[in-house]
Amino acid sequence: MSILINGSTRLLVQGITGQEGLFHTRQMLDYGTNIVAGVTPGRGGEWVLDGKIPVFDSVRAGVEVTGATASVIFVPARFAGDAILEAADAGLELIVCITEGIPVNDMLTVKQVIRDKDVYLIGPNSPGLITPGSAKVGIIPGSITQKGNVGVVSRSGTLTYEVLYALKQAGVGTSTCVGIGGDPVIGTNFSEILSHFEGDPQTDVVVMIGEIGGNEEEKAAAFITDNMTKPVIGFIAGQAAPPDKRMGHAGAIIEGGVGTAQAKIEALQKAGVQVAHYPEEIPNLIKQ
Amino acid sequence: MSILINGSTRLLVQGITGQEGLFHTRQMLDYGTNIVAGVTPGRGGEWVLDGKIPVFDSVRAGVEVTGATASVIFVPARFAGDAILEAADAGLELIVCITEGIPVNDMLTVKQVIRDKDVYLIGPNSPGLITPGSAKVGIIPGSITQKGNVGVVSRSGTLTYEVLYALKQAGVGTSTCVGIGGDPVIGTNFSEILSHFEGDPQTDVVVMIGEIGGNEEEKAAAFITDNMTKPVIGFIAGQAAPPDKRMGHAGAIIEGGVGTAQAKIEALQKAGVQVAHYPEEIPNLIKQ
Amino acid sequence: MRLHEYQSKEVFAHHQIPIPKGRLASTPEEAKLIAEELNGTVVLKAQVLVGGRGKAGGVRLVNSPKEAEEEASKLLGNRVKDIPVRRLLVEEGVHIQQEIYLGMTVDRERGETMLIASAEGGIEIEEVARVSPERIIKVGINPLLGLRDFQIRNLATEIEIPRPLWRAFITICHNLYEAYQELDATLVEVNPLVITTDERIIALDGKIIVDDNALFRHPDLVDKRDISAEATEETEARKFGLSYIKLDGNIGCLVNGAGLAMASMDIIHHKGGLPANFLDIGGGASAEKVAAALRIILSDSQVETVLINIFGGITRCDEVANGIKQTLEELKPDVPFVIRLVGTNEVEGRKILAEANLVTAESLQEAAEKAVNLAKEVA
Amino acid sequence: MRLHEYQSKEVFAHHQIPIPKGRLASTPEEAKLIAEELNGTVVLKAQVLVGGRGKAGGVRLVNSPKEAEEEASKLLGNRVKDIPVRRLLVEEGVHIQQEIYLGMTVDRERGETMLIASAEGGIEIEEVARVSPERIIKVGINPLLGLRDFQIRNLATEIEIPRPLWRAFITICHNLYEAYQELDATLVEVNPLVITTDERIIALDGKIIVDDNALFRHPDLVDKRDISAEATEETEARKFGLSYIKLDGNIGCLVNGAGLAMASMDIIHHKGGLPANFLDIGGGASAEKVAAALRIILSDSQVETVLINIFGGITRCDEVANGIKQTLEELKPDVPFVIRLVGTNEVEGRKILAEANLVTAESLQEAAEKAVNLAKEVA
Repeated sequence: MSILINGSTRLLVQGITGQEGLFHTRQMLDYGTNIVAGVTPGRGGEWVLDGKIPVFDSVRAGVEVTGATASVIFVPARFAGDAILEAADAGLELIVCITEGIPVNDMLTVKQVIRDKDVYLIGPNSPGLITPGSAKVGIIPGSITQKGNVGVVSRSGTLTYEVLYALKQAGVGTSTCVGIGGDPVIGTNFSEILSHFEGDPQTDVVVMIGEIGGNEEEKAAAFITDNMTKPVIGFIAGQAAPPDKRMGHAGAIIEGGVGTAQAKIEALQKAGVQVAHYPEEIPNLIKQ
Repeated sequence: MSILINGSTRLLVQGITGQEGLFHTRQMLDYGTNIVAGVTPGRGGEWVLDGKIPVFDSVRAGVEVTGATASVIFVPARFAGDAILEAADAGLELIVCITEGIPVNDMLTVKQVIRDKDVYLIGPNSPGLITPGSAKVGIIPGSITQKGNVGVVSRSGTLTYEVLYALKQAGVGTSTCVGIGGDPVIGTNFSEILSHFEGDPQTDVVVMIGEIGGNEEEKAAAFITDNMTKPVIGFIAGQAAPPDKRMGHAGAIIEGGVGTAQAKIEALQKAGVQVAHYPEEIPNLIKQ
Repeated sequence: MRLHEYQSKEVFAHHQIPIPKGRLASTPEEAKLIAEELNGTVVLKAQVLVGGRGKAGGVRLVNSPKEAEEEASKLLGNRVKDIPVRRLLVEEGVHIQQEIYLGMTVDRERGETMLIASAEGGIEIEEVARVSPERIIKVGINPLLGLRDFQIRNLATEIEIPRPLWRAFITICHNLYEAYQELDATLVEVNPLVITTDERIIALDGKIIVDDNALFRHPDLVDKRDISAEATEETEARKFGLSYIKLDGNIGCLVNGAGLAMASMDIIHHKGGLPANFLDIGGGASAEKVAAALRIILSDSQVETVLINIFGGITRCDEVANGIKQTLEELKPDVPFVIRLVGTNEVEGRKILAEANLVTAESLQEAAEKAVNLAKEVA
Repeated sequence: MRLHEYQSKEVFAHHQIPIPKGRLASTPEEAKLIAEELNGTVVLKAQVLVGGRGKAGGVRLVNSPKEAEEEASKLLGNRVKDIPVRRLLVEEGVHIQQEIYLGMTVDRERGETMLIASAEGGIEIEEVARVSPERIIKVGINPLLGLRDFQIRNLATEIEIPRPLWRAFITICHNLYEAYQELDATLVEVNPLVITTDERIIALDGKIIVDDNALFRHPDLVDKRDISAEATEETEARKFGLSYIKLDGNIGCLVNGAGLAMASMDIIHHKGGLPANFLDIGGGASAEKVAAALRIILSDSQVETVLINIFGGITRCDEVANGIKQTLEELKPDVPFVIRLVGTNEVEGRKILAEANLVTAESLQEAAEKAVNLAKEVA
C-alpha cells in the first residue's frame, strides 16, 4: 500500500508539450508511472513520446477518452490557476501542481473553489509525489528513493530530495513521499497527509520536513498530539535564517508569535516528535 | 409541532425602522411572535415599538446580544442581497426575505454563497411563514388562518392568503404555511418544504400552490412520487394565462417543454396529487 | 427591458465584440447615404422589438444605394408584425460560411447563468434544440467565479470552432459575459454569430434583455427605453408600477399579486367567462395606483364588466376602496363592477364600498360567477 | 515588490481614497516651493523603503517654506537607516483627532485576504496587537465574493468609527480592496488612517507590496521599481531570477531551492560556521545563472569559503558543473570551494568538476564540515 498514488493511478499531464512537461513525462514513464493522456489546448489529436501518449485539447476530453484519475500540471504560472480549475471541473480526484510562481490571488480563488470539491490538490510549487516501485507523479528523481516503510511529507523541493537520498544511503525505504509545496497558499496541508500516513498499513514511521513561515507545522503538531499513533520525525529548515522580511504590520499581526523555527521545533517536540538538527541525522533517529 | 418556526423562534427584523418593517413588526408582535431584535445600520442603540424592541447596527451584534435564531428581511431591494448575506454570516438558521424586486444577479450570488451553509433561506419575494397559534414571520395576515393539520406551501403571495382563507372558511386549520417566494431564483424550493411536512407529526395533508414558469412543480411531483406518504392537494395558477413572454431562444432552450400549467398539472396528477380547479375547491378535496 | 438590435450592437461594440459595419437610418435618404458609404450589398433591418422579424419581411437584402432607398421607403412607416417601423439598421452584407448560436441566460433551476452554444445557429435554433438536443451545448457559470477560459475551450471543442478562430471565440465569449454582467442582463443572444468566408467571426444579430429589477443601477438605459415600440397601456402601467397584459376577453381584472391575478383569470375561465387582461397592482397598492389601473382597464373598449379582487396583506383594503370610489366618481364608467376585498382593514374597505353602492362579493367563486353573469347580461 | 509611500498614495488617489495635499521634491528648492503652495505647516517625509523611518529622523514637521528648505537640505543626500534619501514627500500638516490602523494581507492559514483594523493606529500597532489583541479586528474576505458592505459595517462598529463618518469609511475600505485586487497586492496598509479635527478621514501614510509573481500583469509597475533603494547585489540577483540575502558570516552559500538553502545554512551553523548569505538559484538553473550567482557571492569581501550544494531534480548537475567551471576560470577567485552535486546527471557533473580539480563532497554533512574547516584555515 501507499498513499494518494499507486500502480493503478491513471495519470494525465497538463502542459505535456512544453519543454518541462515533455522531459518529466518521459522520466515518469521510465519510472513506470501509468501515463494515459496529455493536454495542451490547440494540440489535441497529436501523439507525443514516440506515439505513446495521446494529446487532448481539454482535460475533460482526456478524461472521457482515457479514464484518467489524476493530473500533474506543468503549465506556465499565468495559466496554472485555470489549469487546476479545469482539472477539478473534469472530476479528477488528485491534482498535482508542479508550477511555481503562481500569483497568490489566483491561488486564493482556486483554493476557495476546490474547498467544496472532493479533490486533493497537491502544491503548487511542489515536486510532486513518489511511491517507490509503483509510480511517481512530478519531478522527484526516482533514483534517490527505494521502497520501504517511511512516509515523507515536506514543504520543500530539493530539501526533500536531500532527505530521501539520506534515507536511501542509510538503507531506509519510503512508502510514499509527498511534497505539499512551498507557496503561501497550497491545496493540501501537513495534517491531511499525516492523516493518510496514519491510515496506511505500509507506513510505520513518518518524516515531516517543515520550514520557517506560516503556522502549518504548529497545526501539524496539534494534529499529531490528537491523532497520530505512529512515530513522527521532524526537521525544520531555517533555524539559522535571519528573521523573515515581514509583510508589514499586517503580516506580523496575522502571524502573531508563530512562524519561527524555534516555535515550530518546540511545538513539534511537545507533540512527541523527534526533531533532527540536519537532514542526514534523520535516518539515525528513525533507526533508534 | 410545526415546521421551521414555532413558539421558541427568536426573531430579528432587518430593516425594522422602515415603514413596512415597523408596520409588520407590530403585526407579528401582536400575533405573538417572539421578536427579540431589529437591525438598521446607523440606528443601533434606539428602541422601537414603545421601547419593546432594541435596534442594532448589525445582525451580528443583534444575535450576540439577544440570541436571535431567525431573521426576517424588509430592507429595500438594492440592499436586500447584502442583508441576506449578513444574516447568513451571523449564523442564523432561518432567513425569511420579504423584499421583492431583487436583481436576479444579486440572488445568483446569494444562492451560491448560502448553498454551502447550514441555513434555510425562504424567499425572496415571499409573504413569509405562519404557524397558527405560535408565530408568524412575515406578512401573512394572522386573522385568515387557524391552527390545524394542513401544511401549505406556495410560490405566491396573495394567492396563498386566498387559500388559507378558503381553508379557514371551511373550518380547516393549518399546521404551518410557507410562502417560498415568487422570484426566479429563491432559497428553498417546494421539495425541501414538502420533506419537512412529511416529517412533521402535526401535518396530515399538504396543499401545494404552484404557478406557471420554471420547473419546480415538476421536480416537486417527482419528489412526491419518491418520498411523500401524506396526501398532497395541488393548485397551479395560470391555466388561463397566455403563454409567457419567453426569454429569447435561450429561455426556450433551457426550459425545454416544461413550465406550462398543463405540464405541471399532469406531472402532479401522475404523482397522485389531486389538483383543484380554483382555490376554493381545495377544502373540499381535503375533506374527501 | 429589451434592447433593440442596434442598441445591443452598440453594447457589443463597446465590449469589443465584432459587428458588421453600419448605422441607423430613420429616412430612405439616410438609408441610401449609408448604403453609399458601405459601397456594396447592404442589409436593411427593421428595428422592431418582436420575434420572427425576418420571416415577416422586416429584413431586406439590397444591391445598390438606390435599391436601399426604395426598400427603406417601403419599410419605414409600415408595420412588421403589427409594430410600426421607425428605424432601420443599414449594415454591410457579409459572406457567411457558418452560423453559430451563442446565448446566455439565467437557469433558475441551477441558480446559475448558462452559456449556450450550437454549431447550428440561425432562426431554426429552437427546432435544433427540440430535434437534436445533443447539438446544443450548455455551460453553467458559477456567479462568483465567472466564465473560465477552460470552459470556453471545452465549448469551442464541442461545437467544433476551427482552431485558428479559438482565440477570437474565447475573447468574444469573455466579452459577452462581461457585457451580460455589467448590464445586469437576464438574456444576451448572438444569433447568428457568423464565421465569414474570409474567416472572421462577427455578431450578425443581437438581443439583450436587462433585468427590470436592476435598472436602478443603469439609469442611462432607462432613458433609452423605446416606448414607441409598445402599447400605450403598457407604458402607462409601468409608470405606476403595475403589471398589465392585454388579452382578448371582456371581463377586466384588477387583482393584487400575480398568482392571485392568474387564479382569478383561471376561475373566470372555469365559470365560462373570458378575461380581458392580466393586471397585478402589486403589493401595498395606493389609491393612486388603483385609480391608474382602473383607467387602463376601462380604456379597453372590449371590457364589459370589471372584477376587482383584493386580498389585503401589505395592501390595505380601505386604501383600495378609496381608490376605487374616487376613480369611479371621476370616470363614471357605464360597465358594472364586482368587487371583493378581504384581509387587512377589510371592514373599513367594505364600509366605503357599501356607501358607494358598489356590488361586492364574499368569495372569489361568488365574485367570478357574478362577473361572468354580468358580462353575459351586457353582451 | 514594495512601493514607496508616494507611489502608494498615487494608487490611493487613483482609487478615490483621500490623501493629504502634497508633492514630491528632489531638491531643497522644490521643497520650499511646495511648502509655499501649501501655505502653512508642512511635513517632509523621506522616501526610503524601510520601516521605522519616523523614529530614525526621516520625517520632519516644519512651519515655514524657509524651514522646509533648510530641513530638506539636511535630509536629501543623507541616509535614513542606511538608505540614501533621494526624494522627499512634502505634504500639508493635518490636525489629527484619531489614528486608525487599516490593512489588508493574505492569511495563508485561512486562504483568504484579511482586512485588519484598529482604533489604535500609528507606529505602535504591533505593540497593540501583542498587548491588547482584542483591539485588533480582523475580517476574512471570501476571494470570490469580495468585501461586503455588512462586513465593513461590522468593522466600523467594532472599532467605533463615529457614525457620521461611516459612509466615508465604507467607501475607503471598498476602494482599498479594489486597489489591492487590481494591483495583485499582498499587502496594503494605511497607518495611520486619520480622523482630522474637522471630521475628515485621510490616509496619512501608505504602504503597498505587490506580488512579484503577478508582476507580469503589471508591466507599468516594473518600470517604477526603485532600484536606488536596494543593494546592488539584490538588483543583480533579481535580474537573473536568483533569491539572495546578505548575512554577516564568511561562508558563501550557493544552493538550489529555498528549503535546501536554509538547511545548508543550518548545518553550517550546526558545525560551528557562519553563512555569509542565503542564495537560492531556483529550479532548472542554467550555467549562466550559476555564473551570476557566483559573481554575486564573490563580490562580498567577507566571503572566505564557498559551499555549493546542488540537488538536481529539474536542475541538471552537468549544467551546474559547467557554470561553476567556466565562472571560476573567468574570475579566478582566491577563496576555496566545496562542491556537492547529487541527482539528475550527477555523474556527468562530477566528471566535469573532477577535471577542473575542485573539492567535492559526497554528503551535505561532509560538505559543511569541509567548508567550515576551510573557513577556519583561511581565518
